[in-house]
Amino acid sequence: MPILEVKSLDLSFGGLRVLQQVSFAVEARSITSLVGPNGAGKTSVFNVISRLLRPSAGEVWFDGERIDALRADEVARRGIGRMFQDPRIFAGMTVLENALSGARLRANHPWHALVRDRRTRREWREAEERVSGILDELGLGGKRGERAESLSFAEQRFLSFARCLAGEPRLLLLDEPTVGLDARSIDWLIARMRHLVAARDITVVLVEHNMDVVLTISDRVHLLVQGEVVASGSAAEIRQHAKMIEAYLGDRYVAADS
Amino acid sequence: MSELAQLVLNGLTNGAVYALMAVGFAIVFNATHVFHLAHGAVLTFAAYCFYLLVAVAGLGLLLAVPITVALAALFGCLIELGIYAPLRARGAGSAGLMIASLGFLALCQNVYAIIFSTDVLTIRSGGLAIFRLGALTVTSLHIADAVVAVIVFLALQAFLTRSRHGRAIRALADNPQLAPVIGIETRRTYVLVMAIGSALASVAAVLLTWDLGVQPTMGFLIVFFSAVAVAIGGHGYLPGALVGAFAFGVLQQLATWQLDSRWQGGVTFAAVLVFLALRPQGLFGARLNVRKA
Amino acid sequence: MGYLVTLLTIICIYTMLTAAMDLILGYAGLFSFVHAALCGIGAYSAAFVMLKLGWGLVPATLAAFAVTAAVAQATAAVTVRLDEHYFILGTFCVANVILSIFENWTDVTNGTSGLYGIPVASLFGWTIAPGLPFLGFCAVLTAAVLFVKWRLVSAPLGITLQATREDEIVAWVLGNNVRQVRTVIFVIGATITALAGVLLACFLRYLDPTSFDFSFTILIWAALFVGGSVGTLGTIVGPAILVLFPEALRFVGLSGPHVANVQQALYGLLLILLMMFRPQGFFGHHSVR
Amino acid sequence: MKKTRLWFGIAIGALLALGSRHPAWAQQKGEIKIGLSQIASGVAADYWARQVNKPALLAIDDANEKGGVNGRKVVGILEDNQGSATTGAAVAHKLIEIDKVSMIFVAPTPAVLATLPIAESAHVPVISTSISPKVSASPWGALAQPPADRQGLAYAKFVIEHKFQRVADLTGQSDSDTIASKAFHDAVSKAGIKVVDTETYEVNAQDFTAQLTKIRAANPDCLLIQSLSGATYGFVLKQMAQLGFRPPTILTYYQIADPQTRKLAGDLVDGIYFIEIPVDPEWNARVFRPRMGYDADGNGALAYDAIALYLDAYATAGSDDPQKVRAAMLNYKGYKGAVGAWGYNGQPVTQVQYRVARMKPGGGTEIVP
Repeated sequence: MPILEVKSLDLSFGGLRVLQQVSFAVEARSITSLVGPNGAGKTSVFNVISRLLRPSAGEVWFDGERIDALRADEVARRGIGRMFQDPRIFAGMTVLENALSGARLRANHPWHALVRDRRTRREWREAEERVSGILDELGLGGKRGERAESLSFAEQRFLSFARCLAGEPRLLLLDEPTVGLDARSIDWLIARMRHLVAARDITVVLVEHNMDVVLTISDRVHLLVQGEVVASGSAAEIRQHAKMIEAYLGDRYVAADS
Repeated sequence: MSELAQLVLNGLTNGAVYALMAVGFAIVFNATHVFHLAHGAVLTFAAYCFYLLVAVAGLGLLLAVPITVALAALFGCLIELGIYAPLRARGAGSAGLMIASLGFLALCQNVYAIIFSTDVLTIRSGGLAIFRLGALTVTSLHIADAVVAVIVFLALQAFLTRSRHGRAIRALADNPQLAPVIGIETRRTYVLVMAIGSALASVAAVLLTWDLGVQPTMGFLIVFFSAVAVAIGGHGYLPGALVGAFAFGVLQQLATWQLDSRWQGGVTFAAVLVFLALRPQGLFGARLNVRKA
Repeated sequence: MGYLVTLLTIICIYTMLTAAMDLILGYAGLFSFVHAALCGIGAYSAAFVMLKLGWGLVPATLAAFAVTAAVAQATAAVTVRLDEHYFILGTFCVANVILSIFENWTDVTNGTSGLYGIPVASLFGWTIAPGLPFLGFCAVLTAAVLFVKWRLVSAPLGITLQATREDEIVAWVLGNNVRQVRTVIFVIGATITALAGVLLACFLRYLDPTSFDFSFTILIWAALFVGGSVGTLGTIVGPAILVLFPEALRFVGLSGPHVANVQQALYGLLLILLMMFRPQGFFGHHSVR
Repeated sequence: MKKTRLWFGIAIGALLALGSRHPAWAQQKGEIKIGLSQIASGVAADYWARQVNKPALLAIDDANEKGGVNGRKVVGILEDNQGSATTGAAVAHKLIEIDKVSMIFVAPTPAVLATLPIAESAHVPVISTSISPKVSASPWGALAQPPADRQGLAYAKFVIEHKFQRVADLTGQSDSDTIASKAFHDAVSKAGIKVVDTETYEVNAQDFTAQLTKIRAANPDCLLIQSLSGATYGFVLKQMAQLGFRPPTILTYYQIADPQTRKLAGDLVDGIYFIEIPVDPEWNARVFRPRMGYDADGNGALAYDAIALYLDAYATAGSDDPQKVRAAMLNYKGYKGAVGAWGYNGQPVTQVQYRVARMKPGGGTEIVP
């Protein structure tokens, strides 16, 4: 059974149709990529799933529950984590605070923050340990007290990854996670995603321009052009398809394979 | 019945002055993303300039008005170059800019008070000639207010859609990140926007000074009123500011109709709140759930 | 001595208000223009029930909390949905409505004449005499407020609040109901301002609408930005500077019709310079951006 | 960071030291100190300086020129209370404890009411030119200005005597205007005169068109306009003309004679009636104008007289006991000053009565018999 199902999604802004009848399903514990030219609506699909945008029509189902009428925070609490194209870290806060901001704790409630019973304290301590562990793995362990704005771009991206993981999501929506990373970091990130899928039962949906990455890790790929899913299949099938479209429409419609 | 009609008419004439302020505020807010409270200081600056030119230097209106507009535009440019640009260069965002803007408003109000005293200075005494439309009355100045506001607005719209600089301003308002990519000189455009916004404020200042006179604190409430008008009209759509300003002017008057006028302020703002509760995006604003990344 | 005690009492009360503003503006990034008006609601509610219903200080304070929190909740319901700047305008409108009520609901507020003759504070039969005892009372409550505030923000709640301030969208997708978080902190902040209002009522023993106008809110903003947002020390130092500086000027022999104008012009200049060169204020941990 | 902290420590320490040590000049024996807790900032600052602070200080100068109070020098200490209760409280403490003043001359109402409890417990008399009846109710207070209800009754007397049938009033949202308005309403209603419309405006408003439109519709034969600011009268009269109406009779308060009004409204002020404190024109010409360059209005005259009468009475009290000085003041007879011969007549309220006057066409005012 698919963990995420997008059914006939329509989205329009003031007459401009951004998405048309977008449908696809994502199997649990898989890695799915959305590819397509700039402006095809890939990020909009993410925005609809994480409920930052309200779809004009269509449904989104996650783990057997319809989620397109929920609020963004409720969607997140169901277990959908979202990483943006820019790291969008909280610049003025420390690295540890940034990472911890992804954890949803009892101590976020004013009453528990004030009273701090044993359960609250334990949960808080455990979250700190867990988040510290994630930061260590991402190579940010030594910088947890530094202000996030002092990090390099790649570090900021890892930090936003850590922040996302702190919420213990079951589905990760990653918007171009490899942009601005060097080859070593990309390899590391790929390995990391595979590990998450295998060891932690996490499902990953990627928006990605780097075709090498897409080919390496995707179980399934959907090609979006002008707001429509024009092809779905394995990575290799889609690559062929994309080449055809490129030949037909000209290369400005398809991102370079880099 | 004529009472109600007169109230609406009063509101429209007051709305004209708000409109000039609100459109100036909106164009600065849209393009530079500064919550430009110092707009009130520009208004008062222009009013004192106009007062000095007419009452002290004895210039005619034909000379005094253009000079006032030019001086106000220059003042606006100086605010941009002396305060906003350096703040942006130091990494200030919207909050920092707004506080600095508020600080500048406070600074100016008090400097004006020290120079000119807190008394109302006036260049003209007595009432203006009136036209009677049945039971209704209106003055030539107030007709002029509304005509000037609409003409200035139409000219501004034409400038924004037709000219190269105007399109640059709109591009900056739509997408500040992309604008430099397509070859728009952000910093120069900011200065231009401040000049235009301040010129609009100076027209309001001329009308207010001619009608009522000038006082150091005159800018404080009116800048908030015009910002409220922008909120009523809806963010990011210039005609919205115009409509919002007229609507706010009329609302202020209608708040007294059939009600005790001591509640005028309370009723006016309660009505604005009810409106914002029902329509937080304003009359013409798009509901944007995602900020531009 | 009483003069110094008076100034310190005012500083205590302003510190409470600044601490509340730090929660609302410093941590949550909400530019509230209704702060002074909410303080006024607390003050008027307490004064009304003490004067006209003859209640004691404790029930009066609880009444002030309830009324202020309810008004703050209603305010938040309309305003937290608005974008950053429009929040200021929304709260500006609310403040106007509240001030109009202070001026016109004469049965409760006695209108522009104000409420006079508010009894000297007393707690469980013990009178808290004006002067040093009342200062002590204020100081204890201020310390309690600062402790509660520290306790709230040193927990993950503080991180969440700052997250909503830094990037609202990211805060949403991290699973925070941003509107609810903002509403909660706004109501908590308002409750603290209500306490400050009760103390102000007991201290002045007289209330009138002009005491709670916009200049008071702007004063508290200035106190916060001078002291520095996000932190405890700044919320004490900021008000202390803004209260003591003009009082110190009285002794330097500066006087004349324009001293106050010069002083307020300097405050304006100070705000600009702070934003330019020290956006975190003197002791803050957050640079206003 | 550390350095800033140290710097602040020193600054605050210095302030505290300054606050707790009495300045040397406060220790001088023989001086009589008068505290002036008044407005010296904000929208009203310039008017207040002209018509309250300077006249009050002039009274002190005059007393010193005449050799002081029984040979003792009088010192006036002016502090800005910003018109606010909070600052007013701080100023009251400062004047009482640090300057050790013998009396506080204070206005406006919020500052007065914050000052009263402090002065009462320190046993320092308070004289006020505000209109609040609370001042005269205090055992330490005295009102040098007629209270606001007396103002309202003066309006009513004029309306009743001239047999108007349909009166309307336009009132500022201030305590004095509200109290006066209420007294006026009660009195005229009792006399069977119909109040056809009552409108209120916010104190610093500049737009009165909504209120005036409604008054126009009510068509009164006499309109009472209350304001404490000449500029407000100017705006109201202009906007009334621009709405194309003018009630046959307009009655106002004496601030309409402020030069501001004529500057704004021109000859629209001609023929308007007002009630005024009976300022002696001869006194203005002899005492006030030569040194100040302008005339004192009712406020200025009362500020001068309140201080001058207090100092004259002080000389007769034969004691520095504040209660005795206050008693001497309330019972002092034979004072003649800015508002002519007046006194408190044993009551803590001035016996000065309003009189009616009219704006003369072309400038100046004339008393209406």
